[in-house]
Amino acid sequence: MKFGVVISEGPYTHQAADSAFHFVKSAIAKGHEVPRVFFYHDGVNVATRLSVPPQDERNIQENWSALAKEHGVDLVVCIAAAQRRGILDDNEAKRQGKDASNIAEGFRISGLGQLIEMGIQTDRLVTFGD
Amino acid sequence: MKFGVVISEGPYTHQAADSAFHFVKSAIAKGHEVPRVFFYHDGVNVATRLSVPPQDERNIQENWSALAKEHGVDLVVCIAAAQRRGILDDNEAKRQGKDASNIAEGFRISGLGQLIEMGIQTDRLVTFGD
Amino acid sequence: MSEVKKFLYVNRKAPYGTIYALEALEVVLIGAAFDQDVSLAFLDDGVFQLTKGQNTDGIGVKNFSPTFRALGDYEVTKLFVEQESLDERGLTTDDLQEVTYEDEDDDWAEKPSIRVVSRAEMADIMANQDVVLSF
Amino acid sequence: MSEVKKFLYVNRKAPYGTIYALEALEVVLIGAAFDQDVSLAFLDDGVFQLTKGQNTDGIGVKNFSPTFRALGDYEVTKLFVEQESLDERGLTTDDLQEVTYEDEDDDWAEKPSIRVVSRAEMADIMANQDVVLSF
Amino acid sequence: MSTLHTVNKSPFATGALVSCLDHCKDGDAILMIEDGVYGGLTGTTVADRVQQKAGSVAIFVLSPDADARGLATDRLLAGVNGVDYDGFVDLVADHDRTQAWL
Amino acid sequence: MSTLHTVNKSPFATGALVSCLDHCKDGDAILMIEDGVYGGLTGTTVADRVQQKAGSVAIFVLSPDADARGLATDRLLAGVNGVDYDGFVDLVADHDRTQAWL
Repeated sequence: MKFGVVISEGPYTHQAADSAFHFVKSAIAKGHEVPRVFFYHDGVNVATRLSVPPQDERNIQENWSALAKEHGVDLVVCIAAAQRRGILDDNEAKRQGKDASNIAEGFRISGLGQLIEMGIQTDRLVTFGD
Repeated sequence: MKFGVVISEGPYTHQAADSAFHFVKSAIAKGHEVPRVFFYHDGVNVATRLSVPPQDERNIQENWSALAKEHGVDLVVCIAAAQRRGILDDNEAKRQGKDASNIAEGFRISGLGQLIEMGIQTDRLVTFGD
Repeated sequence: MSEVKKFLYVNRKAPYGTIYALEALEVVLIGAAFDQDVSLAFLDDGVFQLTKGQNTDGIGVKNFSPTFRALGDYEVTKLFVEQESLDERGLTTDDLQEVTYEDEDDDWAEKPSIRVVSRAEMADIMANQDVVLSF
Repeated sequence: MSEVKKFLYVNRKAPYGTIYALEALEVVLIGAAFDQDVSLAFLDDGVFQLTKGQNTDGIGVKNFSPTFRALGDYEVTKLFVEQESLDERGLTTDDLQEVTYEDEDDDWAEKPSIRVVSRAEMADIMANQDVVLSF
Repeated sequence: MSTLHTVNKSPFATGALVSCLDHCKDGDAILMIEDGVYGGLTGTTVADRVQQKAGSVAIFVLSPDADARGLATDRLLAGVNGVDYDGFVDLVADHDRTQAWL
Repeated sequence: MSTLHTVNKSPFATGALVSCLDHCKDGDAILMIEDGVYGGLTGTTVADRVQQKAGSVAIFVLSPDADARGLATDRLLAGVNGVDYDGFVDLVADHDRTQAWL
């Protein structure tokens, strides 16, 4: 079965990104497909590569990047939500006249249409938020 | 009178940073001192200079940076909270081996001791959070 | 696109204190381009999103409540508001702004988009969807 | 430092679902170095922070509950827990972990740091502070 | 010695206002800000609890937040008064401490 | 046609669980995750409301979240059962839609 997943809250502050991670891992291990995870609201903050969690804590961004690489999950960050919150890729940084970008490997910035498309093309949609 | 202010939530997502801004402006206009504002939890996300809000919305980071410049308010971002969430200055970026920083003008990264010190040295402490 | 899915946007939070209401509306506007069967549910504090007379000048935040009135132009015409949620908050439909659409199947007659439903009806609406997005 | 202020850390949120409990504890640990008069209040869902038997292996998040037991070493010895908050959640003091400190004024006798108080007493404690930090 | 309590959550969404009402003391003040302003409305499921306290505790709503949410002044409970940000500042100065019910 | 409802908030902090209980239908399932697991406890102010639904609605807590919070299995209401993340996945697959009560 195809699952779409929405993450609506930022890393560490809320458990949403952790819960979603364990859920997606289990879903894939059980033979389901998770073609896309959509990051919305503060969820876009999961995508920063500048995060430096304490050594004895999990690295939420790295976990997602690794999962995406291993299983081909499309990690989409909402562009409008990301702009408000200061999550940029190189293209966006250039376009907005900013001197740095901060998006991590495996994440890509795109529009809200990708969320609707995910809702249309998957069999189930699961939201992790606040 | 001396006011200390704590902001515990991120910009745009929660109203905290807006409410605090209006409060601090009024306090200063009424002749009070606001020597320091401390950004904790997701409040550290106010400090990113990479934010690009829509043209017809307020720019929360720029508002704070301007207020700090005009009135000498010390905008302190908690280092531990900032590291988890990917808010870095140049020094921290170098120290952590990261290829970019994202802190805005007028904000500085420091320890939680600055929060306690603010509580000791001000007459009133006001918290804006979730 | 052959398949039309029923999308429900569930709004349970008040406006301005948090961004969920505004960013939910942004999804609805983009989603309207996809020609799905769209409904919006307003229950619990979500009913506060539709109050009339919102004036955000004093808090320096954009007033997005007029956008609800534009939804008809996007063919988003089903805004279900829960009666019990209004009652608990001391509100009546008179406290809500008018949102209308022009019904192309009825000679473009102007009709109300807001439909007040009971809690039981809201539960039925929720149970009759393909995709539920919660804000 | 001549002036000693009374600091109260108010904990009203459950652990793990959000980071507030953990980051509150980080403030308490740093604050302990400042030689102020420190108290912690646990009420509403904050009482859940002190439950025993927490095991976070299954959620991949660090278990910080043992840190409460270290507070005595930092001379943080007043952890006020509200009885009514426990009652409403079906908890008794038996569900809480033991937190103790060694009382230097009483020949280093080991004493409990957790003091269960009524809601009225909690209100009195809150009203008797110089600085209240809420999490 | 008295306290200014701030409540920024809707009383229909979280327990913050009720907990605040249960812990404030005679002579304290409560200022409802952000989504907290809904706690000042008449005819709600919490109106009686708020009204009961309004005698012994001064209760305010932050008017800019009430305006943003379309709450007309005549919908506020008797004894619940509006203040602007300057009034907020005065309330902080006039009480010995501020406690936020987050 | 049935729904899996997820509740991730403590019932003592927000109204999400109660609203979910008020809107779910016979044959639906409720999965309490994150701070939502406290809704499965015995002897609480919401226990009766949860217990009442447990006949017509299948109620679960996510065990890893219950364990993290120190909730022993014998403290869960009768009819409230634990599942792990694999069980969560099965619940999603077995119901026609998932609705999150945020």
